Amino acid sequence: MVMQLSRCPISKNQVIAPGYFLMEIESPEIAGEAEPGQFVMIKTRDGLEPLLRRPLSLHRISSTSIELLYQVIGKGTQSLSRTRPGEFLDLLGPLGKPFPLPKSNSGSTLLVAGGMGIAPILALAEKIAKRSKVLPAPRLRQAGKGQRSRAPLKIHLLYGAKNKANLVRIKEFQKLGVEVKTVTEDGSAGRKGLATNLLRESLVSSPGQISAVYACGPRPMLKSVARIMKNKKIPLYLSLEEMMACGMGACLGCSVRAKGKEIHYLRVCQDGPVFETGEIVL
Amino acid sequence: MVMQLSRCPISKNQVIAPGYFLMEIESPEIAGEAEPGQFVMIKTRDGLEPLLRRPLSLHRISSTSIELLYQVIGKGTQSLSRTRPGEFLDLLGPLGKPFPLPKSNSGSTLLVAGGMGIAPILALAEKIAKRSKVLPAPRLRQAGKGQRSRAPLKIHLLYGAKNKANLVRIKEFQKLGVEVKTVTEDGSAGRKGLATNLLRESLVSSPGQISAVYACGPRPMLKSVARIMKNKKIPLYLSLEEMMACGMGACLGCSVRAKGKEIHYLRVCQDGPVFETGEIVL
Amino acid sequence: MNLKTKIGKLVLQNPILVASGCFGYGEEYAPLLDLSRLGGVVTKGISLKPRPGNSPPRLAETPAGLLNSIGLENVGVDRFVEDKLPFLRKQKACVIVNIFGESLGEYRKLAEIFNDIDGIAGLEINISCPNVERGGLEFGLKPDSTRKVLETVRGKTSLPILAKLSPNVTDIVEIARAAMTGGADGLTLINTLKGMAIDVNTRRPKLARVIGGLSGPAIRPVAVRMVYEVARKLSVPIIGAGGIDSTEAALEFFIAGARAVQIGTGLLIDPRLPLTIGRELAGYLDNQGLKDIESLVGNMLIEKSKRRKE
Amino acid sequence: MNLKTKIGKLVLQNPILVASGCFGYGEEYAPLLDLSRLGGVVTKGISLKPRPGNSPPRLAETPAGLLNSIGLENVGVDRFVEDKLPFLRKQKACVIVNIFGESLGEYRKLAEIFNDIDGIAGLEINISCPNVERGGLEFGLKPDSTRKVLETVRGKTSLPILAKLSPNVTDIVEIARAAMTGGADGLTLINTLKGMAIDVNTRRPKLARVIGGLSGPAIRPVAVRMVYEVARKLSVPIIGAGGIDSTEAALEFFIAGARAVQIGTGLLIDPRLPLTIGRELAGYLDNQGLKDIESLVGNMLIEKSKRRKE
Ligand SMILES: Cc1cc2nc3c(=O)[nH]c(=O)nc-3n(C[C@H](O)[C@H](O)[C@H](O)COP(=O)(O)OP(=O)(O)OC[C@H]3O[C@@H](n4cnc5c(N)ncnc54)[C@H](O)[C@@H]3O)c2cc1C
Ligand SMILES: Cc1cc2nc3c(=O)[nH]c(=O)nc-3n(C[C@H](O)[C@H](O)[C@H](O)COP(=O)(O)OP(=O)(O)OC[C@H]3O[C@@H](n4cnc5c(N)ncnc54)[C@H](O)[C@@H]3O)c2cc1C
Ligand SMILES: Cc1cc2nc3c(=O)[nH]c(=O)nc-3n(C[C@H](O)[C@H](O)[C@H](O)COP(=O)(O)O)c2cc1C
Ligand SMILES: Cc1cc2nc3c(=O)[nH]c(=O)nc-3n(C[C@H](O)[C@H](O)[C@H](O)COP(=O)(O)O)c2cc1C
Ligand code: FES
Ligand code: FES
Repeated sequence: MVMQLSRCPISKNQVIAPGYFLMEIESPEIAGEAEPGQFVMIKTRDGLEPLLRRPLSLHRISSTSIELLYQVIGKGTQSLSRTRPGEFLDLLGPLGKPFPLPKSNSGSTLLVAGGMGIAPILALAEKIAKRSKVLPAPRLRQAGKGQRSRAPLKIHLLYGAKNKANLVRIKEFQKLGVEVKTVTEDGSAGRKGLATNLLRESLVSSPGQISAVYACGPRPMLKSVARIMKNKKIPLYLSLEEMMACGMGACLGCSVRAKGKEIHYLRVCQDGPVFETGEIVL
Repeated sequence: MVMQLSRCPISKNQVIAPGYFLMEIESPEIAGEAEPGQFVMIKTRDGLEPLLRRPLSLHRISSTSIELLYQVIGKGTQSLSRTRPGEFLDLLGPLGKPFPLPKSNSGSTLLVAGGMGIAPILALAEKIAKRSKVLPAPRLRQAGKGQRSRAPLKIHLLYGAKNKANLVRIKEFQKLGVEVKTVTEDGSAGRKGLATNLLRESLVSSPGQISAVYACGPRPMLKSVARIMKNKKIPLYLSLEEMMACGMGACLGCSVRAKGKEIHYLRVCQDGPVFETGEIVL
Repeated sequence: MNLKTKIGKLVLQNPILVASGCFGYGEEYAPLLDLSRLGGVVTKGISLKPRPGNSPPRLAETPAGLLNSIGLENVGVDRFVEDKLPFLRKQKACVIVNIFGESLGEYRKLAEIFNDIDGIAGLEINISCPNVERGGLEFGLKPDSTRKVLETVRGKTSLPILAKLSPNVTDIVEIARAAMTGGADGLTLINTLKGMAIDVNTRRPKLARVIGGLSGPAIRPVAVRMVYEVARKLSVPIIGAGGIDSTEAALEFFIAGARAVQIGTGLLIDPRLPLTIGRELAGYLDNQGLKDIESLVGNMLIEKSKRRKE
Repeated sequence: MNLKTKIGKLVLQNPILVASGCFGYGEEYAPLLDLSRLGGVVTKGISLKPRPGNSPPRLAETPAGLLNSIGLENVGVDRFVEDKLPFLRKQKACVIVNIFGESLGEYRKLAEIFNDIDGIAGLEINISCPNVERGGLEFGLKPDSTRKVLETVRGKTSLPILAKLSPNVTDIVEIARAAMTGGADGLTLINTLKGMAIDVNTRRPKLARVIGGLSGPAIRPVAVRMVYEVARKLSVPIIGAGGIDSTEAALEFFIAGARAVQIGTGLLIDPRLPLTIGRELAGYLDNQGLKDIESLVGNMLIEKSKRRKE
């Protein structure tokens, strides 16, 4: 995993929903090294405003470019939203630890996304889907059947957002064969509720074995997911956010408390942003 | 003289020479009050970079808009140069004391400009030229002749710049009937030399009476002009620049020493930017 | 929404004031904003004799900050009272006169003079100007001299007095305590931080006087911290200042413990900022379900477990 | 161009160092920049025992500044020597170890330990961290305790020692003098200013610990001023730090009187900044017709008439 520091050209930067932008940046160097779950630190504008780089997850990784999905929040994302194709951005990445892939290639994998937490989840879904096409599913109990009839890994997206407009990129998941379930907080699309409601239901209704659960979203959602999954013996991976300065483990600014009696902190940028639920105190 | 604080639309912002921009801003309110020699304070960009407004002279005044001529120097002028027609700028103005017009409407008026000092000089030339068309020139010694043959006020521009590219707006002066003489420091256009060389020559060669001399340019040029004009009993008006914060006389930041034994300061923004040579110590 | 606030016995119709030195004597800004709508107008620092101020250049821009070395240029108390005060009174401004002396005697004299003059709401005692050779900052750096200046002024006036403190000290709480002991009704926190900048092309300092006072958004975290430290340790009325350039910035000061704020550099950039903040402040209180300024002052939420670690 | 510089007996191949706490133990940045090309690597503050640091959030952005309250999280001296130092040595970095103690005894112990270890160019004595409960800043606020810490360390090591001073003091010259009297070979000026920021929507402090240390361009005018004040009053070797984000910014420190500079926050934003500055520094010296760093240090041009007024 070699990180790069370079100025890369923007090839796309478009609104995909009110306040939501999809950006594509050409960078064979970063794309070549990147894994789902990792992120980049972007200097959104030269100068002091804002001062620090901004972390954004890899939303999609191709062989020569990366895609970012971001919401306009403050100065940094605002000035990002004003950049145009052809302009260059100063990028540092890929950074952080990627999502570990499900150990098993059969059963179900649940992806839980809340709001902008959807961003890194698409890259993950793509990677899992790709692998499940390449690797054969393990033999089922009724051995002897052809490859075709083996039950392949099934990916479920459990996706909650504030409202209909904030549910984005659903088609991209569906193209991958992901089964998408959505809820909104205001009921403007799908049922009214939270992504965690969907998780609870899925645990009950899910047919085969659940190979892993991945979650990305606001801290309260992650806490709730961790609570629901407690003692379930299913690997649970959480992608965290924390205020960052260096993004590469040097400043110790982005801490999250590690599990254990002694107070001890991990760095979200370097030890994460993806953690197994047992590693950290949310 | 009522100053305005308002957001005004840009109607033009174009390069007229390398690093030189001509901007037109629609503002009947400011244009209606403005006089040559005055300036506006512009917030060149929202936010902290740069923090302060930037002072720019009125380069031209029409009934509904003002023109600014500026050189890209640092952050402020850089971000100005990136604005586009249709965008709005936050303007405060008109500010400061205007150029007093020549008392006499005959003879010659000399306008001495060094570098960007040309900016306020065009507005002044336009105003003098306009007045000299409206007011009859005073009777010459040979009375009885028709209006036509009266010797009108003659405006001379003595203009020095670093090089050819930096000599701008000459045609606009010529259209007004101004006699333009130019020099450049590197000899790339006109003769090699300084605007003050032209001034010295004009004092010798000038035909009629010199009604007034106006100068705008770098401090060393102004000093030199003041030295040349000393004891000549010709009104000399100098337009000064100083670092400014409020631009309206409140912060006392833009001081220039007043003539006199006791130490006493005047405010360039409010008591100037145009001073008579006797008022200040350069 | 009622925005009234009290600094000791000084009652202000609203908590948004303009800071000393950034509003002249009110004349320049009057065409742009109605002085009677400000919480208060703090005048440019007034001394016994007129002062010419320092050599130019007196200003330099720094990252999110402004360096100044005006040096308390002012018309002196006589001309102020004769030429400047009548205008402020006519505008119905709530006038707080910022005074500055080079010696205890000068502070005493100034206090006496203003005690006899009508139309003044209070005095702000400047013991924190970094831009003068004698007096000014010298007094404000030690608790002892701070107390003495305040006692001196207190002895000569029944007007409300505010001590304007310098951030260039090791322990702001100690100085604040001394000012209150000396008889201040409240504190203005903070004046400028000492700073300098150099033009590396000419290798000359950007200010003729080399060192000046740093103001503007850059210093806000220091100012908010000092307000918080003093408010938490002493229960005294505080007017916050330092880098207020928006309603959010002003709110930080209230939440940290200030009962009013002053706007300096922010005003030089946006002359109407005080009115904008006044308007938006009311909206904020509404949104937060707070009924007045009082209920916002010092109302910062901290998790107990974390507070322990401070 | 020869960029060699000397801080007392500490000889640096060039004057651009990375500041403590912004470069970890060098491992993270090594893929991006060749550590052997830096003037020096100042390590994260090392204490006797490992420290977990403060609760998050530990960072907040402010206008042109960064607030941090890391709280000296570090692996402790044993693990540093065993796990971290070998890497730095292998990279051929000029290692300056920043040490921090809660008591004189801890400083003494740390000095002893490092005195016996190879591959260290010097020690930087941190008596200026605002983010810890005991020790740290406490020592650096008074001349007396400053001197004592330095004496203690001096007594136990023959390594060059730098005292890293706090800007949160009334008189930096007094503290600087005490540090030199105590036996420092040079001074690092400055550590962070104490500051805080509040999220007005939640009414919570942006840092869990409420108050943190302010760094970045916002504080540069204060840092340059302190370097200038100390350099002018005492003739001592100074390493400047505070808000260096460009070659121009670094130059301000040299012209003010620093013989070397450290880059902290600037590095977090642009990891290659130290190398860029090193390169451009040589060009600047050429342009100004200066033959080396030495001839730039303190070489500020002031008009005599104006200097008088300072
Ligand atoms: C590992 C990681 C991955 C992320 N991926 C995405 C993504 O794919 N899409 C997306 O829309 N958002 C993502 N975020 C959040 C995104 O970084 C913030 O929304 C963005 O930094 C806001 O900056 P701003 O200047 O627009 O807003 P500001 O007004 O400056 O900040 C608003 C809030 O954003 C957070 N924030 C600001 N600066 C930082 C910083 N340097 N580091 C971390 N948080 C910060 C803070 O909580 C702050 O209060 C990610 C964050 C992290 C830590
Ligand atoms: C009354 C007046 C009228 C002017 N008219 C014109 C004009 O018509 N056309 C034109 O090109 N230039 C004019 N100038 C100069 C112009 O204001 C500066 O070039 C501009 O402010 C530079 O800003 P910057 O951010 O681009 O550069 P910076 O890098 O910020 O500054 C470069 C230099 O510009 C000067 N400067 C910066 N800020 C200010 C300020 N707030 N007030 C005064 N000077 C400042 C300083 O000397 C500084 O060192 C005028 C200046 C004054 C005082
Ligand atoms: C140009 C200028 C002049 C000032 N003059 C004075 C003064 O005369 N008396 C005083 O007490 N403070 C003076 N100050 C300090 C301000 O009143 C204020 O305390 C400080 O600038 C911090 O607030 P700000 O960041 O909002 O400007 C001056 C500040 C500036 C920028
Ligand atoms: C995240 C962070 C951590 C820091 N940790 C330390 C430290 O451990 N020891 C120390 O002496 N200074 C520490 N500092 C202070 C810096 O070394 C430096 O003195 C200060 O930040 C000013 O320089 P800058 O503006 O270039 O960052 C830290 C600064 C930051 C921003
Ligand atoms: S952001 Fe610096 S360690 Fe994580
Ligand atoms: S710029 Fe404020 S008085 Fe002139």
